Amino acid sequence: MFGLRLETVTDTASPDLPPTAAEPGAAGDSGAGSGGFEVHLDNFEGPFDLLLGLIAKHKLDITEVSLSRVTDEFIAYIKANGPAWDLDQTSHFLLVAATLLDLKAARLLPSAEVEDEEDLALLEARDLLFARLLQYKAYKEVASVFAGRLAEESRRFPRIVPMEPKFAELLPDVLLGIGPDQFARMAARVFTPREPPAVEVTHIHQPLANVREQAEILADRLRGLGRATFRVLVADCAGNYEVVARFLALLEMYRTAAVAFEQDAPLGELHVTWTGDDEAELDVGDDYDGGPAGETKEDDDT
Amino acid sequence: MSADVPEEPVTDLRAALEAILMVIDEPVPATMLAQVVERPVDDVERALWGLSEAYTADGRGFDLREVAGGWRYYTRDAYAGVVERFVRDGQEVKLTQAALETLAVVAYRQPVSRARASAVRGVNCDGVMRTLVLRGLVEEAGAEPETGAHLYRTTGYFLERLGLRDLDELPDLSPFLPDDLESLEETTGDQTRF
Amino acid sequence: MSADVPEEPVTDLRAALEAILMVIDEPVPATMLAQVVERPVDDVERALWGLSEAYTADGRGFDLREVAGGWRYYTRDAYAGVVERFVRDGQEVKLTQAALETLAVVAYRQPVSRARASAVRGVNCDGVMRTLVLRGLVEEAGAEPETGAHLYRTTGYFLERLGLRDLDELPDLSPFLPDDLESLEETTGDQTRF
Repeated sequence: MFGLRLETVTDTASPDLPPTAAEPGAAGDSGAGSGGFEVHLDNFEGPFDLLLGLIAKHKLDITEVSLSRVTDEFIAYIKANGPAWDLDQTSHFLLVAATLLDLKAARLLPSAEVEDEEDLALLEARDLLFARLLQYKAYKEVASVFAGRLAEESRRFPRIVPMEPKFAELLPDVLLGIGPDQFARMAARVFTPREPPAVEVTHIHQPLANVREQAEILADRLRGLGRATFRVLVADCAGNYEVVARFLALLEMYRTAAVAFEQDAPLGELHVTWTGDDEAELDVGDDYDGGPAGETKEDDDT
Repeated sequence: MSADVPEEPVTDLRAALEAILMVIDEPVPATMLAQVVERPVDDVERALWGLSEAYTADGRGFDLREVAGGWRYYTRDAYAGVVERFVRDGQEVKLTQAALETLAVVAYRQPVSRARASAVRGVNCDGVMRTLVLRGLVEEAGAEPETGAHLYRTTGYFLERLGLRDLDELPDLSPFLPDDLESLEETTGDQTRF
Repeated sequence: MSADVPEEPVTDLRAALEAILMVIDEPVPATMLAQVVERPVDDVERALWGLSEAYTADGRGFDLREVAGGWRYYTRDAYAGVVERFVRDGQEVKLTQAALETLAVVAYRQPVSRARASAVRGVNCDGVMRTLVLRGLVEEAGAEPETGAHLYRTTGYFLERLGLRDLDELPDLSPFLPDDLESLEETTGDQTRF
């Protein structure tokens, strides 16, 4: 079922694949102007927001059919915006894109041909996507209720007026409960930033699967097998996230000519053949893993 | 207006409450008021509601409301235009869509971690959460035992800003949600994100 | 009381004045009120007296009075007793952690604006600052020249409560601070807010 995904990738210029496009160098030739239809939808708050926006744009309900109808636009949006995004944003979108493509692929397939296990996994992925979409929609609707209330409430001002002096004098003495030293200690704590300002966001969210690690696993396996189908290569993945990471790892390896792809039919099984060096260290950049981009950059695309 | 309606007299209890409410600078619960005036809470609550309704019926420029667990005077929204010029703190900055959505997730899921909130929205919300904390709408509420991740909850100021008595007054979310959300919860808990 | 007296209706002008008077924290002259509501001073004064008389006739717990050339709500003398009881018993005597921390920021950074104090603590502290002023621990100390924001400093009462003779006796912070905080000082000073 990843055949379609690869096809989508290879049908267009391969450097425009969103994660690769996140490299600073690739931004110039990215797919924004690559013709076809353009998506005039700005500032989406993540993949669910975008999906809802697209579905609403076509005046559709949230169904499997409508999902498959907006899949292309969803991908186009990622391609158009990819260069401006960081890895974190991109990965959220990619995960949804992966499911959308799977669903669309499944709709094109004669249903009998789908094997049970995959079928089940796909149904699960679909249900999960629906549930999350509906969940997000619920919060979005409630957020607009919040906005309304905030606006309404901002027109009412509470009485916050100091007490008349004759009453203020009656207030019991304040109990600080601490002495000067403790007071100073507390002040020092308040003045000390809780987290150094320089570190922040990047490492708070650790990707659940590391592309480089996945590449090592794949290389290891392919050195032994020589050739395998993608399905076999991802059979032991713990979750969607890992499947995607492994797929990205394969694309990276393809870029450095460590593997070759073969696919008989557009939706057929994807065969991966090891073409790399059996001894040399694997050359896979770590730009997927949230490290500072730009160190191991090589734009020598095949 | 009240000219032709026989108005309920301002009882001594009501007047005493009016006097106290005039000196407070934060919402005061009916129970606390009841203690001070030495009357049953029920009587006090009835008197407070009575006052509030009378102010509204008379079209007064102020309003008595129960917000964030307590009672306090507010100006009536119709007069926001003239009042604004006297209010020192000025206008609140409007929240972004991202902030509103994150606030909604925190409100209904509290206490909730940033990772969980990010998962619901499909977007990293670390920066937005910081903004909400800075605005005083959200505060830290301990850590998740398993992961050590900070948890967040809404504040009393959040209730004030939304004009809610308490969290029970949040609009019901269930009509919008899929039926099997419970099971979904489990999956997202494991995966952290989609 | 008003039950049998045909009451004068609350006109729009009166309601607007009620709304303004509810939020002002010092007496406001009728001329200023007239400007804001865009009505002749005579009309405004008549409305203010009308309100004041109606409040008295209705036996309300508050009173509208002109004192030293300005109008302001006061509690009615008859209810001073219950208000006093509320003030003595009802309020918390111990400062909250938030109030203590804000007090610490003011003590070591005075004079300081609320925005600056909020930035240091990473939390909005407008409400807390008001409490500190009300409690007499902190007082206003002019305005920041560039922004016009109010500045705050600690009071003699604060020193008294902490058992100090003057501010020089505040313990030095440096032993408690990490080494590189000097440079940090500079940055937070510039930023004021995030």
